[in-house]
Amino acid sequence: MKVRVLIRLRSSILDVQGSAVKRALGGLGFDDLDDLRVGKMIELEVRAASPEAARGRVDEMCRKLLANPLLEDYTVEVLPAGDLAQARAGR
Amino acid sequence: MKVRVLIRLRSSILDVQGSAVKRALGGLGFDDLDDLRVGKMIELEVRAASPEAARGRVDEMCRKLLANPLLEDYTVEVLPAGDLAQARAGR
Amino acid sequence: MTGAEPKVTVDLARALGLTGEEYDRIVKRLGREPSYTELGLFSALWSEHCAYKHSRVFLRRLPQTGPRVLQGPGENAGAVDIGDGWAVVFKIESHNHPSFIEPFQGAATGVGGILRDIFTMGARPIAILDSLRFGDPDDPKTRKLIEGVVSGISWYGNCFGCPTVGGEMAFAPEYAGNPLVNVLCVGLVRADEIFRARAAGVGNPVFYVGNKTGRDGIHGATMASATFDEHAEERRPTVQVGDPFTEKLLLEACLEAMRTGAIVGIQDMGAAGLACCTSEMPARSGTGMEVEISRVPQREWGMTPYEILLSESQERMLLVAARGREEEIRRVFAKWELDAVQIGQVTEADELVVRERDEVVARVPVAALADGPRYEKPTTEPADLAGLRAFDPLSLAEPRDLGATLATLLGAPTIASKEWTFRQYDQQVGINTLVLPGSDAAVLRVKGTRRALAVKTDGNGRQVFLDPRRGAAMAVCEAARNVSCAGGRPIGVTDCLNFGSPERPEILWQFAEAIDGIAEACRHLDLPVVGGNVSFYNETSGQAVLPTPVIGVVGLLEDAARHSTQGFKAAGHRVALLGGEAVSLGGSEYLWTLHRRLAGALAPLDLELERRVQAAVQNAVEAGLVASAHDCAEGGIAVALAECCVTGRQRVGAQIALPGGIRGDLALFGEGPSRIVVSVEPARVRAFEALMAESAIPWRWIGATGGERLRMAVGEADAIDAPLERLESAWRSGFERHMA
Amino acid sequence: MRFAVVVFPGTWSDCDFHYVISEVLHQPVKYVWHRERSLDDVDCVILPGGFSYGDYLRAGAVAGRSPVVESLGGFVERGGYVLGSCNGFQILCEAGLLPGALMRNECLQYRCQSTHLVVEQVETPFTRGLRRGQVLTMPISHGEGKYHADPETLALLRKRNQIVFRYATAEGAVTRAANPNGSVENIAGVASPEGTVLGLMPHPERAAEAAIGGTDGLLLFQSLLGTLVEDGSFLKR
Ligand SMILES: Nc1ncnc2c1ncn2[C@@H]1O[C@H](COP(=O)(O)OP(=O)(O)O)[C@@H](O)[C@H]1O
Ligand SMILES: [Mg+2]
Repeated sequence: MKVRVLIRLRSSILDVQGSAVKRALGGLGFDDLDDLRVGKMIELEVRAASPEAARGRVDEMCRKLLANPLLEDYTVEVLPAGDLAQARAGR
Repeated sequence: MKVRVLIRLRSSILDVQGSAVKRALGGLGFDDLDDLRVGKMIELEVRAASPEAARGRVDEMCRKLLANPLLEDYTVEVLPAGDLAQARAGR
Repeated sequence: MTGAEPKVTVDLARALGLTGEEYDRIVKRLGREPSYTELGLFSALWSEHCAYKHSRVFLRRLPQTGPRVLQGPGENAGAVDIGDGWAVVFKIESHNHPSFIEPFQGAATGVGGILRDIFTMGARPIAILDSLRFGDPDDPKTRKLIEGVVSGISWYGNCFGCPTVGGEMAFAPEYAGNPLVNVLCVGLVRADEIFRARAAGVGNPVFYVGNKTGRDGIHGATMASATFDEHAEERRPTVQVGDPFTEKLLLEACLEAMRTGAIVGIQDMGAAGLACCTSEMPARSGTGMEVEISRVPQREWGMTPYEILLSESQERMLLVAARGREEEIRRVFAKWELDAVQIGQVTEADELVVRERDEVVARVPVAALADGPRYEKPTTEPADLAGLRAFDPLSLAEPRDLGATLATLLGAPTIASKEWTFRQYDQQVGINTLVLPGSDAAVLRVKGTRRALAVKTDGNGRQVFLDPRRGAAMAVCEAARNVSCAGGRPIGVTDCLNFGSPERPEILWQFAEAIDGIAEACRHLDLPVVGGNVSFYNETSGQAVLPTPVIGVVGLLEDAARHSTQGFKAAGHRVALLGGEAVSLGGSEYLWTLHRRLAGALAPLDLELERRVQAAVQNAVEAGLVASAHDCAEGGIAVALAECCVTGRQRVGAQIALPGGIRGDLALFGEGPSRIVVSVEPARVRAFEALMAESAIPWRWIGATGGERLRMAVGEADAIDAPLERLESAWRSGFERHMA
Repeated sequence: MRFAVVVFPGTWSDCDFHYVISEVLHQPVKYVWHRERSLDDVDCVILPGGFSYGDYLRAGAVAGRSPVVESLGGFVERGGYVLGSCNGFQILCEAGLLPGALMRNECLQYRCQSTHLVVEQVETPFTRGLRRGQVLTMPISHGEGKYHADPETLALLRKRNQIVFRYATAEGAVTRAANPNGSVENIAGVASPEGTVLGLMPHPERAAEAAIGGTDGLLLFQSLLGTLVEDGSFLKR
């Protein structure tokens, strides 16, 4: 089962990377940006009986290790089969 | 317009961080993992006339700065309105 | 103002960490009930962390003056004259609580805070030292903490561009629930260009510079003034995150703005943030301040004045500029792409007036805020201490294989090499580091002069636990001795006093005794304490940390080229032991590592002897007479010698004979102050002997270097005969194997 | 020879290079702010170490698109020399002025330590005074120094002799144990095909005085200065 975890800094936490990148894009002429935040993506391949089971398992991984609850929020998406490989191959 | 960029290491490149995370999960008893790769997510709020225009603009940002084509692939998704805020609010 | 503001009551005051009496005092002082915002100001500024309520009466006992002192305690950092028009600025700070909650960001922001303390004085930071205490690294939770803390320090210091040149790391179960993260920073400034945290000149504009304000760390100061329990998780405020990149810009911008001459005073917004700056700066100058809170650059929506005043967002400064020169300030900060916003001005009336869109939300005499309550609480010696001290370690059997014992000690995490840690730190940026981590003290040259500085931190919680007064005095001596071994003459001290809750008489007794010990040692060694930090409430669910005063000593070398390191340089050198014979296994690393016991009496400390031994080694290094010098600390003379053998450029063995008449384990692993091992090239032996005779200290030749083994005899008995390879691998892997 | 040391927000080896060039080598040197485009009056541009723009996103990514870096192409065409060390190397790769990319160290930790470099290529202005196989000692200090290039690029680098330094043992053996960051083929430094642009992760400015890490770093500068004596002025202006 292919699962994607998106990890974001909580909105109250200063995103030092995001503000620096936004400023850099501004310098390159991209001044049509209102907001930019940088997060993490983790893509996993889990052995699980069902999408629900996979989601539950990955949620547990997030709580135990992948995300830092003091700083981060996360979302877990179970991907339709084949999606991850496709994504991998590029756009 | 809310846009999400997902940036992955190209599949030909060893993802050392991903393997370390996978190992750490294994140590916590998560041995049902076949693969794990770590990437970046950038969420932006762009002023643009249409989803296509937004996508084009962000694609340009990726080519100019956000991704390094020697190492990385990326995908750009324009999110339906409200999605980003919702995602932000947590799971 | 928002209608949702809580009603001010004594219960609310208590919830914010104030006592009932303190609340009454506030009401009396103001002549009315405080507003919610005002109560917030008091709760932060009267917290232990800001007001030193329980410690101030004791801190007065420390010697704080001296002919070289340009700035003593009370400013962002202390400053000491080092000649040629230069001053060294230094201070140590703790970030224990934040690092326990979020190790990476907690430690990182600890580095950020102390760096700002240094550059607000106008000094450019040149070195960082980190003094760390953790539980047993066997525990995976502790390992995670260590990893987080070390990578946080590494990230912030490296990205900012200040080398981390030394520190210490020790492990004991008492720190498991409450690690200590102390960071010392050293900077250089022209002696006549020191800036201070003053708000002088009525009518002068007040600027806010740096990062925007968010809700980070609100009540951080209050949190640092409470103990942990199982509810710590719920009480935690938004974690502060560090931005070393912005800090680097802030450094360059501040130093550049200072050069314009348009800055009158400047202070870092650290604990209690804007509240602290807007009251302390005018309080120091006998002025007042008015600020318009809505002008403060904000990063989050809907922040209340209360939140803005108490936020501990990082990388921010408050500065007072000379009237009419606002443009110069704005220009410099704009160049570095930083916010610089005028938020108010200095006023005549000695009060702080905070407005939100012209409506007054707080009006408080600055003196009331800045002069928090002071307590002289009762102290009691812990009931079981005398019993613990009466324990005789020699009642335990002596180990049969002393060589194996030495290897065990070298592999104890507290003694073992800390390369795993310091190789993650940039140690060289600035190209000043003449002696890198791995020797007794770090040595940094002062460019543009012939001089150099030597720096080290030390503190042995076990010794202080058993005998707070002598143990704390020993910490001063050890840090100074390390500096002396490098060839530096100690010129100033900064101390970070890490203790449990001062509301317990036993803890306060430890604290008071420790202060007396520090004071006594500093007086004897002619060392002014020019700054420091008190960190109380280091306990979790009633378990306090070992009382741990961490002492930072800065020393001066007249000739940078005349410094020394601890490793043996070549075979055929003679080895001498300078100083006392008195050692003890009480509170030693040996007793802990082999028997898991924390008991016994410490060796006696003779401060006059200590002073003379340090002077002797300083003179010997300065005269170029020694090839190496290393002090004997944890693990005694055997560990010190093994370190001499394996920490030079190449391994060099030694044959050593110690006087007999005492048990082998005591002779080899006993710990005591005032002891230094030196090696001397044959050609310099005569001159060295002459110098020692002049120094009037006890000393003796104990052997010679050479070979691939460390051999030690005690009296007639061959006690140790170990291949260096085995000793080195024990020492190299002792800590690192836990972290792999 | 006239040197320029580029300063980006977040650069920190700028002062160290400046010090070595002026106080040790006694050559004229000035700082150039990252927004400047004119490099007309200098012969060699140094891109120093540090964390330009915090190295947020990717090390050197933002700086690699700055005005001063954009003008480096023309500067090199006119015969100018460019030396990028540490962050400077990352910037040159990000800007496409050197092939390949620098990734997070394989150990996933920052590394500050002394390293040995074996010299592979002596036909560049920076290594002309050295011997092939000579071993230099220079410290590294980075978190993202693992050099990466795909197999085709590597083949091309080898063919054109662009690999200048590899991490090695004190004896010059290129071993896995001597590789501090996991760089492909132990590569520590590469040059442009003409050799006038050199990038390396180690810090030559930290090995320029006997009291501070030895003097092997000076050899790069001395080679460069020696070149000038040989062929006179090089700027084709
Ligand atoms: N956390 C640390 N950070 C940097 N350097 C450290 C750290 N811990 C230890 N060191 C370095 O390792 C060496 C040995 O430290 P330590 O055992 O405290 O020495 P000593 O016994 O002489 O006080 C010193 O050079 C010290 O600066
Ligand atoms: Mg020592």
